Amino acid sequence: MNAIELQGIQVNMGRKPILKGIDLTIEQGDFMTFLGPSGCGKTTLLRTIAGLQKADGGTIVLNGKEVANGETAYHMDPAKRGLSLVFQSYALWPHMSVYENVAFGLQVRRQSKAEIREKVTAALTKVRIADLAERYPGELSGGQQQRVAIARAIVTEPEVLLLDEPLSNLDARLRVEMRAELKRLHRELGATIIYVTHDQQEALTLSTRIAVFFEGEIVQLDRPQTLYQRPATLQVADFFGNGGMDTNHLPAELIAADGGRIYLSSPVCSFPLEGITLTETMPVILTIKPEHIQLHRSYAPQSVPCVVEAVFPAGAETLVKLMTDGSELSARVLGDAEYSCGETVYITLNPEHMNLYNRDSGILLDRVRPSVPAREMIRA
Amino acid sequence: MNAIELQGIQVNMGRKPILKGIDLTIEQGDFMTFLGPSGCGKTTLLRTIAGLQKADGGTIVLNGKEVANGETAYHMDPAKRGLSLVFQSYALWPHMSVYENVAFGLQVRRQSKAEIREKVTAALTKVRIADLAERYPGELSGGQQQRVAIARAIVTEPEVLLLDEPLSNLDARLRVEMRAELKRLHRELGATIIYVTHDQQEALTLSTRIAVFFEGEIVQLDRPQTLYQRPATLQVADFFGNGGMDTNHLPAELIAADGGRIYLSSPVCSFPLEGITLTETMPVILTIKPEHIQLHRSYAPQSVPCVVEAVFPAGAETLVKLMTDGSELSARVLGDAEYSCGETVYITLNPEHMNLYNRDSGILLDRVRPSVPAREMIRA
Amino acid sequence: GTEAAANGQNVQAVTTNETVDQLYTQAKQEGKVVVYSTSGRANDAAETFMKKYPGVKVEVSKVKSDEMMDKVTNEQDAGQFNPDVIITKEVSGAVGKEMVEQGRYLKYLPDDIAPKVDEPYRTKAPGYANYAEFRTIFYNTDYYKKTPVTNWWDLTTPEFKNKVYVADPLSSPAFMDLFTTMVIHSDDMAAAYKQKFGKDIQLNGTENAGYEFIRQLFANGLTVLKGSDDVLDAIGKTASGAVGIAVSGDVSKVEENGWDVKPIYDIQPKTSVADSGYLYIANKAPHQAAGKLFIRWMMGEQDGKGEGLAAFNEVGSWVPRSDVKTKNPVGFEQLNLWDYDADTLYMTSPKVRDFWIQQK
Amino acid sequence: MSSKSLQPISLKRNRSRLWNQVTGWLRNPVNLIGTIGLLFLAYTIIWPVIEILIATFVWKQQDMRITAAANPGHFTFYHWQRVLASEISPSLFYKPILHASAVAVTVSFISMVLGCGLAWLVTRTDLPFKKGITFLAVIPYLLPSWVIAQAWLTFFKNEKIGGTPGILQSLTHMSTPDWLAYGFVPIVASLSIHDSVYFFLLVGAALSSMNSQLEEAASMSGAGRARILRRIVFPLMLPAILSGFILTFTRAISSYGVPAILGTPVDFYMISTMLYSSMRARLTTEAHVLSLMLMLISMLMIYMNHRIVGRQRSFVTVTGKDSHKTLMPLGRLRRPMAAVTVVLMTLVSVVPLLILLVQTFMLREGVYTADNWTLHYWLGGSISGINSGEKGVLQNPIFLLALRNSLWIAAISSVIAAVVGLILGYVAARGKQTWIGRMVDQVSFFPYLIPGISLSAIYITMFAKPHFIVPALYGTVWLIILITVVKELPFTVKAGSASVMQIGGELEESAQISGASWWTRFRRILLPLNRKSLLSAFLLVFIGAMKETELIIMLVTPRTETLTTLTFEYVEKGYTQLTNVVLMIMIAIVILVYYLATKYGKADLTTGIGGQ
Ligand SMILES: Nc1ncnc2c1ncn2[C@@H]1O[C@H](COP(=O)(O)OP(=O)(O)OP(=O)(O)O)[C@@H](O)[C@H]1O
Ligand SMILES: Nc1ncnc2c1ncn2[C@@H]1O[C@H](COP(=O)(O)OP(=O)(O)OP(=O)(O)O)[C@@H](O)[C@H]1O
Ligand SMILES: [Mg+2]
Ligand SMILES: [Mg+2]
Repeated sequence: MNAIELQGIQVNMGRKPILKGIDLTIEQGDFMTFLGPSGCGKTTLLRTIAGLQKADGGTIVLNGKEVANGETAYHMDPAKRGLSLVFQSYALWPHMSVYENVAFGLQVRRQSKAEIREKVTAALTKVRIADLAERYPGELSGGQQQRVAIARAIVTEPEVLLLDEPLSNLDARLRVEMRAELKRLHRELGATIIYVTHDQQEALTLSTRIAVFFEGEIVQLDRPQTLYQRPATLQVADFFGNGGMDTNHLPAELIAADGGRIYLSSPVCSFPLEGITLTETMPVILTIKPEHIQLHRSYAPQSVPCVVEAVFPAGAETLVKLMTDGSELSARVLGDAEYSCGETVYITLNPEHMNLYNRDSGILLDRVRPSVPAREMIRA
Repeated sequence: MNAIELQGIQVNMGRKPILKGIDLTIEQGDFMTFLGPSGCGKTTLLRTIAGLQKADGGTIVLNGKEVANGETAYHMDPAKRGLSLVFQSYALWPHMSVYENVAFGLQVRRQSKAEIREKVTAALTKVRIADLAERYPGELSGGQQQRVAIARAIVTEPEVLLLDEPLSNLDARLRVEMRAELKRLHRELGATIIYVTHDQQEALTLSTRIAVFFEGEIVQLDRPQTLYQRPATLQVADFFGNGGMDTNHLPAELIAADGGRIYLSSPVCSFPLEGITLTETMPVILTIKPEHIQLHRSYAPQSVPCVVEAVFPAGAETLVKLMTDGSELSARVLGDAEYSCGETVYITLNPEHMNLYNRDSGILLDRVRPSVPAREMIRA
Repeated sequence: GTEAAANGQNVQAVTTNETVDQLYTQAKQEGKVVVYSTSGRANDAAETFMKKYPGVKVEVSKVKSDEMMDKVTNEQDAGQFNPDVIITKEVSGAVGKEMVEQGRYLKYLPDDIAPKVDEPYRTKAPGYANYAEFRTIFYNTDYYKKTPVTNWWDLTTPEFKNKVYVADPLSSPAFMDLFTTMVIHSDDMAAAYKQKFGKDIQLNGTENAGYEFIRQLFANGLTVLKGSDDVLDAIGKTASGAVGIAVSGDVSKVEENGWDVKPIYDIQPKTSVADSGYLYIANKAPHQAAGKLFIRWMMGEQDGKGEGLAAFNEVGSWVPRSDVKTKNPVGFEQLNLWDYDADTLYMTSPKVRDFWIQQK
Repeated sequence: MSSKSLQPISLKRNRSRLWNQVTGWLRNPVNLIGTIGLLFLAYTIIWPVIEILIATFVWKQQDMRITAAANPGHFTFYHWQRVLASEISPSLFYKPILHASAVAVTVSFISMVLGCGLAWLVTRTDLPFKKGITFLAVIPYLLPSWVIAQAWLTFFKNEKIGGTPGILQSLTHMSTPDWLAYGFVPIVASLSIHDSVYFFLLVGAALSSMNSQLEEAASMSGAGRARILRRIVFPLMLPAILSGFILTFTRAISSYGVPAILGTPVDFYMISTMLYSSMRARLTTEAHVLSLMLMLISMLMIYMNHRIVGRQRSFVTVTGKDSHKTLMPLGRLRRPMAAVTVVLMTLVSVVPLLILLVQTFMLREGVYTADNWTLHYWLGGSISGINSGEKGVLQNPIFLLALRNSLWIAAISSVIAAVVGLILGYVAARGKQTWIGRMVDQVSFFPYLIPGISLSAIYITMFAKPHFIVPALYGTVWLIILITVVKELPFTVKAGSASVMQIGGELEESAQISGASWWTRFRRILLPLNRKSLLSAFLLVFIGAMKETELIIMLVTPRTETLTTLTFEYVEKGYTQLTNVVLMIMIAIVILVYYLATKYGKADLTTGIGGQ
């Protein structure tokens, strides 16, 4: 059954359209992540699903039941939708202790004192703040407050859990632990989770599906691997560089050769393609991730020589900026790379990891693949 | 000249010691990052430097002038210290528009209307929200609010800039842009920056120095590379796994052989060491980062066979869990790794990237190095 | 403190022999006269005064009599001498005791007018009063063709059960004064009781006939209302068998307010006790001559024909001058009133008030 | 521990430590302003209270009247014993205080429900006609409370007090029961109608700036509307609600006009009746003991308030992360609710007002004939036979003077009282853990309970001559302004502190970091954030100052005559229409001020802090 079904959700604020027709189906047990630039409407959509924001258009169906309908202005009370939400700004109740904050939802459900105590303690332990139960939110650090917000949301073991950047203020270690906790919750309770994050790593490791937003619209909805490997538009590809490190863009062309064969022609490679027919040359953008560029110290078969422009060591890995034929490329290598500026290195690129986009529309040429027999790279 | 000098800073809150004697010297133009688990006192130290929190002990010297002294209970007004601070909780004024929020500090400094307009617009443009100037904080998304907070802090071009997790709610792309902006500010204005972050990537790429905190104490203060390569304690090493992925820990022993030579003995390698003298066997922990374990499909010289336990693809890289001789190891490889569970692979480890810690105290055996002639690895 | 005591020792006398012309000449130099008044009538007199004596401005402040005592006492103790003329009612003898005896308010009775003034205001009373009113019983003229009450004790009979209204003496000392006077003159009350019921009065645990009267009044269902107006509203708006104790001065408002009421001017043993509107010169009055001139004006000047008197010579109030014709059906002398015994009232009224409070 | 050679150094250090501690302490605005504030309060409030207190232990000349034992000038417990432990104390003190307490508690509860409920509807829901309702809510406070009591009588009066029967009785031909016409019930009703505006404005200001995510979070936890109100909104509004409670409680317990009209016919006496009576009977000391007892009761209330507010850690609802203000949808109830509210409020506020207004155009009250309509009471000259020839109000020579004085006094004192109240409220709120904050809070509350007459009598002595640096203010409007400010401090300080408690400390801190001095912070951050509470304070003080008589009647001199002293005169003489004309003029002024204040002060209760 579909846990959540959104159809044509439109939300305006102050006359400005914020969500411009969102269609989205989230299945029971999905771990759906919303990803998108700051201000694109992720929080707004979450709030709309929760019922805190009225939809001006479209319908929301929760577990087969319509809970909001923009056309008939029907709007079910958020309290009755049975969701949990971690607010981006936490929204802890300043007048209640941590314990009371977390216990509130259980008290509303009229559970027994003993049961509440047990559950609250368990939730607080999960977020590693069991010893702060008697403190007030004002006496906690930012990260501790955020954990209270998480505990408050998970303590009721909700079927649908909405999380708005719940780990943004936690240290790396805690983040990993919390992720594991969320995964466990997801698995053990079969909870449906909608997750908003800016951490792509998080999105990729946690989600079953990811929705990428731009300016109030879903641009791509896919499994994490697919999304990562084949971003639907250039915009998504750009946005979705790991840790913000840009995907390499190279201007290229699709050339229709005699016999209907199509060739890709770019500064760094050229090979035959299939899955497309063309009559004239088509300008495209070729993208490849820095980690898919392999560096060799000496000439390797089908490699292209480059000059090292700059080296950025970054702990576990190193980013190497290269220049070839007037195009700039970034390559990522694990560990400390011992390259020096001005040095010449040789790169090889795997056509499997390349994506081609229409240069005008920026849309992925989805079915275009290197021809099977011609998998080896050909120097332009 | 030292921009900021902290000596024995102690802060208690509600009778609990929060900072337990912080000594820290931050030089003019430093980009100092505070790193540490949530709740360890980073914000408190920042607030103490800014003067919002009174130090119960210790002294603070700003640009050669004592601004706080716990012993003589001297405390200079924060308004007079000339610092800027980005609050972890933003602390935007809800009754002022974005423009007014950012302009406030300039107005206090009695700058001319035209000048203010120019500077505010520039600052807003830097954080990419120039078009939201007339909005009120309540009408902004979380990330947009955070950017207002950043703009407000940088608009006055302060000499000392304190930033408390300023990018936590920004998407990866913006984060990169903002980092570049901060770097520029740091470089062009020669500003001294203290930066609190949970993003180790950020800490490593931005900082000139990093202070690692645990429970109100500085445990290590070092350049990023050093910190990354040689964490001073096991605790730091654990905390400082990239993206929270744990460093491998292996129980090992230092064995005193005949002739005073010392050997490391571990499940995966063993080699002679120098820089230490021993009379009896010393239990140690050997650490090595996942990215420093190299995987080979077939036996390579001095490699150790392992069984693949699990594979976690994570976008740009893949984490491979391995088992050898009863010890579990994680290895990180770039790109999609095509390993399957149960497969046997061979690993090699570079002794240069290993660290040895006293098993009892957890302290780095700092001067212990592999003997120069015996750089090659020896199978245990 | 001490200054007040000093004032008390040697009460200053005010010269009383100046002529109008002398006073006016001086008054014009003084320029104005400041009046503290409990009554709005001062304003009316002021208007005519300023027409008659141009160059002398009258400034009137309206204050309740008890507040006026505090105000003047505090002012004078602080060395501020603001008012020239004081127009005040008695507050259970306190004005006499605390103000006149202490020399804060000074008696002024011009020599040329004095002979025409009725007693007690000529010599016995602490000061001259320009008019006198009193509390008496009013009845509804639609309901009763003749006066239903002739004896105060009538009010305690079953005929008037739940049919007597009074303005709250707790908030209006002048009403309390009437009852205090009954206590003081308990012999009169006892006699009236005998006259009415033909037997000696039986005191049910009360001290004397005066207290007994109050007790029985309550026992008979006395209804206390806020003010005198409310009492007349209660009995006068519609035909009603109820009677009410109200101020005689309210007679002047009867027509305007559409009340069908009439006061009773002869009740046994005595109708009431006078409530006088005194005129004093304030101690160290900064515009003394103007003050005197204004008092003279309110007195009606030497011949009693001065326009300043008009405001005071109304139905329901009596001007105690033999040469002034009253607008009331009965003259002041014919009114059967108890003497206002300031000293005794002053000492007794708290006790009566206590008794009254305990009746609830 | 310290060796001898170290002593001089440590001594020096100790001295500088002490010095730094003192200067550091003073540099904290809470302490500095608190100290200045306390000095001000000490002179204007504590001193008078101490004088009153001392006076209760000394025999006075007048006491000879009550007991022969009196020994003027000497120490005695007699007055306390008389009030608290004599045969008269049940009637003089215990019964009235019981009545008064019962009335006060009930009034506070009812006002709380009415005021808070209305405030919530107007600020947190999508109720239509909010602005109109907000305006209507203020009107009952414009009318003097005795007018409401009178209106009550007009409606519910029965034959007990004679006169024309009440409207209800005329319509139903059934005798209205006494309990409905007089005593406890009508007193409570009148006072509640009149005073619930305190709750409305205080809580409304607090609610309108509350971050709605706090409610939303509770809603997400599955809590229904009632529970959200009870568990989230109510506790967070506690400072405002308790302030409202204390204010209405003390106002009710010390109210005089309403119980005098509605209580006396059934012998329902309240402590204020006794107090007033003691005053009038010149038993001043007795009155002082009574008012000190009232002060004691209120101090207990404030102490309890501290226990509640002090224990709870935080009431911060305005934080540095603001969120969009969302309104609770009333759903199907939306229109019916608005209709009911508007109708009810029109009944209690507009109808009495209109009746008064119509009366001013009627030559004789209650006569509805064409020739009875007149502008005489507004513009007419002297006609003998109508109000003894009293001229219309606008013709009264002192009208213009009185109007000017009134406006001047009300405007200046309300601005000063509101700002001083906010500043002292800031001290009370931010220093709620320190003695200085608590002192300011407690002391600033006394003026409500010092009988206006006693306070003004003492002020004459204090300000008749220059004292220290205080000039001789007596005889100028400045003394009237001062006393009005002081008398209204309890309200403005409470409003200020309740409001400041809501504001997160980091908002001030971030301004401090920006280099702003305390004054700049106050002006640019606190003042605008507290704008609504400030404007409420301003408005209520303005109205209060326009209505005030008791307090200033003794302080006015002919040159400082005000509109109220004019009314006072008319009331004394029973000139109903003229009284109403002045009342209408005052109300018109207040309405104009209200309009200007909400329009230009941007203090519309129905909107949030920033943006919409
Ligand atoms: N009023 C208080 N009373 C007691 N302890 C407090 C109080 N305020 C803060 N603390 C504690 O002080 C410690 C340090 O807080 P601080 O805000 O400096 O942490 P932080 O390092 O910034 O953490 P985070 O990364 O989560 O923001 C926390 O453990 C917190 O619980
Ligand atoms: N009251 C309002 N009036 C106009 N625009 C608004 C209002 N509230 C929010 N917005 C805009 O709506 C957009 C979406 O906001 P939302 O909070 O959903 O963003 P988000 O995707 O959660 O961003 P972030 O990652 O920064 O939290 C933002 O651009 C914001 O500026
Ligand atoms: Mg968001
Ligand atoms: Mg922090």
